[in-house]
Amino acid sequence: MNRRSLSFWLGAGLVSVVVAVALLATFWTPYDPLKLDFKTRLAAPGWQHWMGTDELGRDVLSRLMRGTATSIRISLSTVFLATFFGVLIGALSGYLRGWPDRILMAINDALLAFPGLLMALGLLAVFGASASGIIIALALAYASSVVRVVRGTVLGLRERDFVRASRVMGNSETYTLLRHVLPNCIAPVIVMATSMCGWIILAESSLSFLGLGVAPPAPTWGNMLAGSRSYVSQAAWLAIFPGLAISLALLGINLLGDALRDRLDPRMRRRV
Amino acid sequence: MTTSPALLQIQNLSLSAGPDKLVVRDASLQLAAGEIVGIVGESGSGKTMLSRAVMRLTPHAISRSGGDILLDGQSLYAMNERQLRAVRGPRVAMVFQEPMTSLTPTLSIGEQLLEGLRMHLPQARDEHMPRIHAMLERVGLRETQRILSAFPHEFSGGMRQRIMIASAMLLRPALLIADEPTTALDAVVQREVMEMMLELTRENGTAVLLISHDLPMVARYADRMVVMKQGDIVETGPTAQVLAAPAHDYTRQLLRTLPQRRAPRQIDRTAPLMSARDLVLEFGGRQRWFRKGAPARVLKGISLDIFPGEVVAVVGESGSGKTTLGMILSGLLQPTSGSLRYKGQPLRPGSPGFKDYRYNCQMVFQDPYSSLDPRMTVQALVAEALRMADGLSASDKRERVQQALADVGLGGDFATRYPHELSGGQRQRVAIARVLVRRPALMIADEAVSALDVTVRAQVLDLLAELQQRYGFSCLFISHDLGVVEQIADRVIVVQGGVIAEQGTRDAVFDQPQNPYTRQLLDAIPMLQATPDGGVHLRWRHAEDKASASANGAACPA
Amino acid sequence: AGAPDMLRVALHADIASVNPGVNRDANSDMVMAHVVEGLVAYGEDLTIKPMLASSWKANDDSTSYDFKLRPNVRFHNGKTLSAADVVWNFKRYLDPKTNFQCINRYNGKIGPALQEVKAVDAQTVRFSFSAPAPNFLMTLATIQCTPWIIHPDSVAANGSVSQVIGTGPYSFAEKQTGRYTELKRFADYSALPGTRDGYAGNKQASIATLRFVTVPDASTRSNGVLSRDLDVIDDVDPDTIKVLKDKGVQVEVQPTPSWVVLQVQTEAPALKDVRMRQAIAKALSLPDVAEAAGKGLFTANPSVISPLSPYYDQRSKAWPGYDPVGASALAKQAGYKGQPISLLVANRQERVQLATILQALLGSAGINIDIKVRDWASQLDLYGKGQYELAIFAYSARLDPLLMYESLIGDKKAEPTRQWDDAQASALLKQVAMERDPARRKDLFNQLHALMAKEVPIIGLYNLPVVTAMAPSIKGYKGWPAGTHRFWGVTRAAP
Amino acid sequence: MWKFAATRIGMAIPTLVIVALAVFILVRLIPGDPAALMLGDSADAASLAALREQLGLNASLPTQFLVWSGHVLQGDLGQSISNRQPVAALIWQRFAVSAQIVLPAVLLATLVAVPLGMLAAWRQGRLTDLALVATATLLLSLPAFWMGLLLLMFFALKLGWFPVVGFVAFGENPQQALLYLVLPITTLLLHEIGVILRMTRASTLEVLHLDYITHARAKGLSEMTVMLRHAFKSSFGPTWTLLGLILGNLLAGVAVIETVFTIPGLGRLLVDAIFARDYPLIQGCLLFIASIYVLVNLFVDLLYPIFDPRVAAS
Ligand SMILES: Nc1ncnc2c1ncn2[C@@H]1O[C@H](COP(=O)(O)OP(=O)(O)OP(=O)(O)O)[C@@H](O)[C@H]1O
Ligand SMILES: Nc1ncnc2c1ncn2[C@@H]1O[C@H](COP(=O)(O)OP(=O)(O)OP(=O)(O)O)[C@@H](O)[C@H]1O
Ligand SMILES: [Mg+2]
Ligand SMILES: [Mg+2]
Repeated sequence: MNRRSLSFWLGAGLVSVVVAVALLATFWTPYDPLKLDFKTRLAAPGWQHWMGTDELGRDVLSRLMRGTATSIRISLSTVFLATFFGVLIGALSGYLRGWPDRILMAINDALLAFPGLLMALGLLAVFGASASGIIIALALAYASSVVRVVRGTVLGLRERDFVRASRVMGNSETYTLLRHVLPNCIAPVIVMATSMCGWIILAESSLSFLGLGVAPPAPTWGNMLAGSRSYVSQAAWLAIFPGLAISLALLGINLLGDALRDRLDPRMRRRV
Repeated sequence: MTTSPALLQIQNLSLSAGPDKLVVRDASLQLAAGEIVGIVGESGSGKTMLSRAVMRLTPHAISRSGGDILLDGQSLYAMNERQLRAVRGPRVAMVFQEPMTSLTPTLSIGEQLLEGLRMHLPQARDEHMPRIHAMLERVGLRETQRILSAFPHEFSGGMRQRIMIASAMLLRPALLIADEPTTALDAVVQREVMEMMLELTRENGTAVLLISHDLPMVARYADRMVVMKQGDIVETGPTAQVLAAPAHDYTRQLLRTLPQRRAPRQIDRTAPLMSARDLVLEFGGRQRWFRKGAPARVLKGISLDIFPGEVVAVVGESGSGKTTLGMILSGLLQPTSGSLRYKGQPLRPGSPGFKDYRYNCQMVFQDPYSSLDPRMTVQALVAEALRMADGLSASDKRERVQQALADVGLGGDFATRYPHELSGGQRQRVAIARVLVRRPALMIADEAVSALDVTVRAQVLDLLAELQQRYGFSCLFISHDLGVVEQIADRVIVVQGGVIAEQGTRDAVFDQPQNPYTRQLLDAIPMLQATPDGGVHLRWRHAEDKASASANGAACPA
Repeated sequence: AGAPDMLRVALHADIASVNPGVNRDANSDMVMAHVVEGLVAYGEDLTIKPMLASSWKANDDSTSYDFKLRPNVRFHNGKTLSAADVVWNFKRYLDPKTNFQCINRYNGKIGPALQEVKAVDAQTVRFSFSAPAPNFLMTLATIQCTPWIIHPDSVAANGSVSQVIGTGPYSFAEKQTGRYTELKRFADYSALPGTRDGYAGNKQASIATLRFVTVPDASTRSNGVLSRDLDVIDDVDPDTIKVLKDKGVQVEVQPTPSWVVLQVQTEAPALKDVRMRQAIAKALSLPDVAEAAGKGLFTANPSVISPLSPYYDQRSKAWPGYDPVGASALAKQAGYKGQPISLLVANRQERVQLATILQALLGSAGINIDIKVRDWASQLDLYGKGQYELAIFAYSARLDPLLMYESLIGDKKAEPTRQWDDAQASALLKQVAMERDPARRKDLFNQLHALMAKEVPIIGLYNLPVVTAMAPSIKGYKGWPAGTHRFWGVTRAAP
Repeated sequence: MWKFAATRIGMAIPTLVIVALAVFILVRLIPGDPAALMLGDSADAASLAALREQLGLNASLPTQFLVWSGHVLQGDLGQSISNRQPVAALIWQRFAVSAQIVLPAVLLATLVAVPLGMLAAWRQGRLTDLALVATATLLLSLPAFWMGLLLLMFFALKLGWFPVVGFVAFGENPQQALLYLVLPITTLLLHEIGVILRMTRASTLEVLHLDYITHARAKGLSEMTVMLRHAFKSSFGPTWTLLGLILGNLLAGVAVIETVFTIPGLGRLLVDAIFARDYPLIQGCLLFIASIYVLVNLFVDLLYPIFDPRVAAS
């Protein structure tokens, strides 16, 4: 097996495990991930609790599983929002050019130069430390880079002959944009979206560390990892398992993203 | 034929791209010192791979599955990296097709020329610079000092190709591999570069392996020629002999497809379908924040008429504004000044005739790769052109699409394929079908066949002629391939630097050119003319050039 | 590591400023208490002791006080303290331009107005009030509201204070924002005789340099004391105490009156019914909450009166008993149908943990809690507007129950931060505010508590101790009920 | 070049205006009141009102904005609410600190990751490549606060090589400063190595299948020469642009690392300012950060022709 398919299968395998766990956790976990048990606080991994318990006696495995679902949900919704609006604005901006482009780009550059943290804080204050606040904040932060990529691609596509051909045929600009330009932005967008999935899991974790993460008691990989810091010398398992989960998921997503990029690269497909 | 011992011997070489995919099959070829051998053949027949193998520079995916290559009697496949590096450069050098991408964009010309000398002749340091200057002057470049500190992007394609040749010849190699060295250049420049290259190799006694799909060029310069098809060498022999009496079917087919002048047609030139007056186009320069850049005037007042059913060819040097003219006529660009009339009516968006014009005036783009949306099937691509067609029912439309696809020879399962599943010729046919399905009044074809290999090009040209016969549309045919123009045009327009240098009927322009530039263009490359016994012979368009051609020592069996 | 004559103390944030009483926060109060002193101060037993004043006398109706200053007290610039300096200070604090944070406690907006401050002689200052001011001493000693005595040279012409000159055992050396604030021992400090006693008593310093280092991250703080890069850290998480002790670090747990509560918005529709509030109180087993949150370090206390206070007795323990079954029954009677009640909490790990615990306990009595995490500034904003249902809140240590009751009881319309809007309570508060006799005060405070246990306008959870960890070489550190650090009297054993 | 720079700066002005306006509105939309924060739980309505008046928070928003932008145009960013120091001085001081971490970290990361990325591309599909890519991904997947904690626990606590807490400015004592800077720089470095390595690998792969690389090989040059002379510069172009974005973001965005290692940098200043609702400080920081972002990327673009002379032409 060559590397390309090796990394594809490795990536796909890791990602499917993560998705499977997330699905499973929505209706079954070994314990109730929110149930406190003061008698078994900070129990080491063992037969009862495979990954030990945390400072409030909750089962780490169950929390990790439920956290998978939340983290994946946050990650996917953010990516979806960022991509949707990023593509919309990027495509409009690149396709219309002129004044609309300049205005949109000035706003976009402002967003890019704007630390995501302030945005997160603002939204946290408005929406509370909730998944939706984080999703909106991160989506805003990441949409601006999608805008850049898409706009660049669209500017390139505009000069491609098939877009010109559509205009010569007498198709309207809207039709051309929707039918010919947007579908051809998919490859770079998918590649970006896969890397974004990983960044967002990490960003949520850093936000949790600064106290801006998803509100407890709902577990996410990020807030589990961030919360484990105080217990690192007495209860290393609190950090190891979420850390491992993040690393493996990211490895999977990145490998898959690389493989997808290779597959979607038009130059790879061009040869008959 | 030469009697000196073989410089290069390719012995039963097979190259494969995977377990059972042979790219080159059992190829044998000999090359003597100072000899020029041309390789021709269809696209994808393994010409490039064979020549790369001589440098042991095939892509990773390609491996040798049998045979050997000997240089001066030594097996290249027995050499280690060090020994190979001693061969690359001083013994065998290479000139690539695409001058744009063959020079490293980030290094100055001086650095790129110097590094080969430094690597292979470290002892003669003082000689390096004089040798480079001499070589640059030899390939016809002035101001050599300035050139050395410049970067590749500062040069035109022709200049770049000269630099490439200078770089290859600096070390006076025994063998020069030239893989389609002039495809990207216009006819005049093509000739200059080829002449210069061959003169230089002759001076140094360098053997040349010349790969090209341009038959007249190979015929003109090569001592011997090799014909390849699907990885096999199907024929090899002295050029004159192969051309005069081709032995293999494929070779015959190749020669048959050469463009030929057809009898002039009767065109009714009373009311022009489309006419342009005094077209001027300026590109506004880059719009800057504070002021505009100086405008570049690309078209400087062009007037032309296209009559119903007529094929008007536009030829001219690269950058003279041909594509720009096509885009204005198809409505993609607004002229800075000047007017367009369609069926006698001035054209303005929204004017009564505009819808008719938009529907009936269509363009085929130069690049078949880029003019089809890679995400649509052939069927969808063609059907899209009928989206605007009023008064056609869905089933009518379906029928028209089927008909158009059948017309261009893409019936059956082609309809459900995607562009990347088609060959270049098939793609170009889709682009044509997309225009024809509308039964347009005017088709603007920008270099519609120049990306295709000889056989496919012939198919497409025949198809066009047949369809034009059937549907009777007019055509503005932009091309730098004079052979093709000669075959299909009713009238020819020669543009130079944004103005019309000369225009007239095909026969007038080709036989009695008035303008010096037109003559230069026509005289750059000889043409091949079929002989009754199935072969061809080389013929110059204007007799007075024959003398100079033979003086250059070209093989000229006529 | 560390120079033997320097003590490095971790603070979780920079001190607000070196302008005492004006631009202040808890950290700057603590640091500045080493530099400046007031006329009087709280002792360890939470009674008021002499500091710069050696004695005082009030007239019968508490409208006039005479303070005798201690002789030969030196400022850091070598000048001697005089009555004129004290008068200058009070003039400055009473000037609205100074922005003294507690000006309202002196200008008549809260309590009686301080009408005149004048030097009777070089060592005596007289304070006159418009109305009886029985709690004047208490206000003077209250750490957040002390009019600290600084030398007039501290204040630049434009009113700013950058180089504060006080009389304390340490003088201000430098402040590097984001890094540290450094104090140097004052060689000419005139210490009181006797031993250390709260913010009063003998404050002779022994360590030459105090450096208050800003270390925002809790893990870094404990790692810092383990690596001996820090000598003293506080805010130690109860869970890490064992780890620290195992590595030889000394840990001091000092109970304080600082009070963690579950605020209940009595105006909220869901909580208007007293039975609902009682249900919530009954659903919480306070000892369990204290145990779960404090891992054995916290003392459950439903009352405003801290167990450390002289006013605390058996009666202060009155509270609806733990009874989850009774709680759900009561809630049902109050018309509660399981709709979620929001619980506002700041985004700090231990607060959120507490919220989780409360959510679990209330949940088992059928009361559905929705945790809302906000940053501290937002919570304070909502608190200021009274916009919450339940909220976790910590009141900083108020050394006298009166101050605590004063900030709880009042008209919610006028002051939304008030928790307890009740005529009977207001009447009792008025009464105790005018009372000087300790026994009578004790009685009144406990009457207020009994009323609170019935009305449940707020649910006290526990008193928060100050947990301090120190390098083994540090000797002589001792906490006190006010919960602030004192580094006079602290020494470092030679390594 | 100067004209280009002037044009770019001109184009950045609308961006900066949008940033300023957005920040101004956003920070005031966020609930919270600096006056209430300063007074804490002992605040009463009267002192709150007085403090708000004193801080100028009672004026109408447009007035506040006009006053503020007027001052900014005169180069005065105002005074911090929470510690009464001039905002400009604070920012500058803290920025100098952040730069001491970010610049060496990004520089070192580039020095390490670019050769490794090119190596991975050169060995594409081999074990070396897979190992390098996997390592880079793992480095990317450890959040900075964890990486920092692990380094602290091991190198500072266990081995005692470095101090755990504190910071010494480079100007004060270079040797000491180095000791304090090693771990934070390493934390950042490890993360950026992952990012840059992946980028370099990708852009080198793009270059390696171009004709001029084959042409260089056909001249008989060694693989080393081909990679360093012919592949490096063109493949470094995209990485160079990425470096600009990274630098622009990091100079303001290392709050997490600054918190873990107690470094008084710009990131922490901003976080603290946000938590304290220190409006002038937040506004000043963000305006500064946006300007830095613009300047860094301008600088990157100006130097880009060094790596790719084609760019200078257009
Ligand atoms: N890297 C590669 N991996 C696999 N197959 C390849 C690779 N490069 C070329 N081939 C295949 O090898 C065959 C010969 O290619 P080659 O480039 O030698 O053709 P050619 O005769 O030079 O054609 P053209 O005239 O179009 O340049 C083609 O079928 C091509 O698809
Ligand atoms: N968008 C543009 N902006 C500025 N100049 C342009 C633009 N497009 C084309 N040009 C210039 O206009 C001139 C004519 O270009 P055009 O493409 O029409 O030439 P052409 O005759 O089709 O050349 P070729 O034979 O190489 O295709 C060229 O010098 C080109 O550099
Ligand atoms: Mg080829
Ligand atoms: Mg053209």
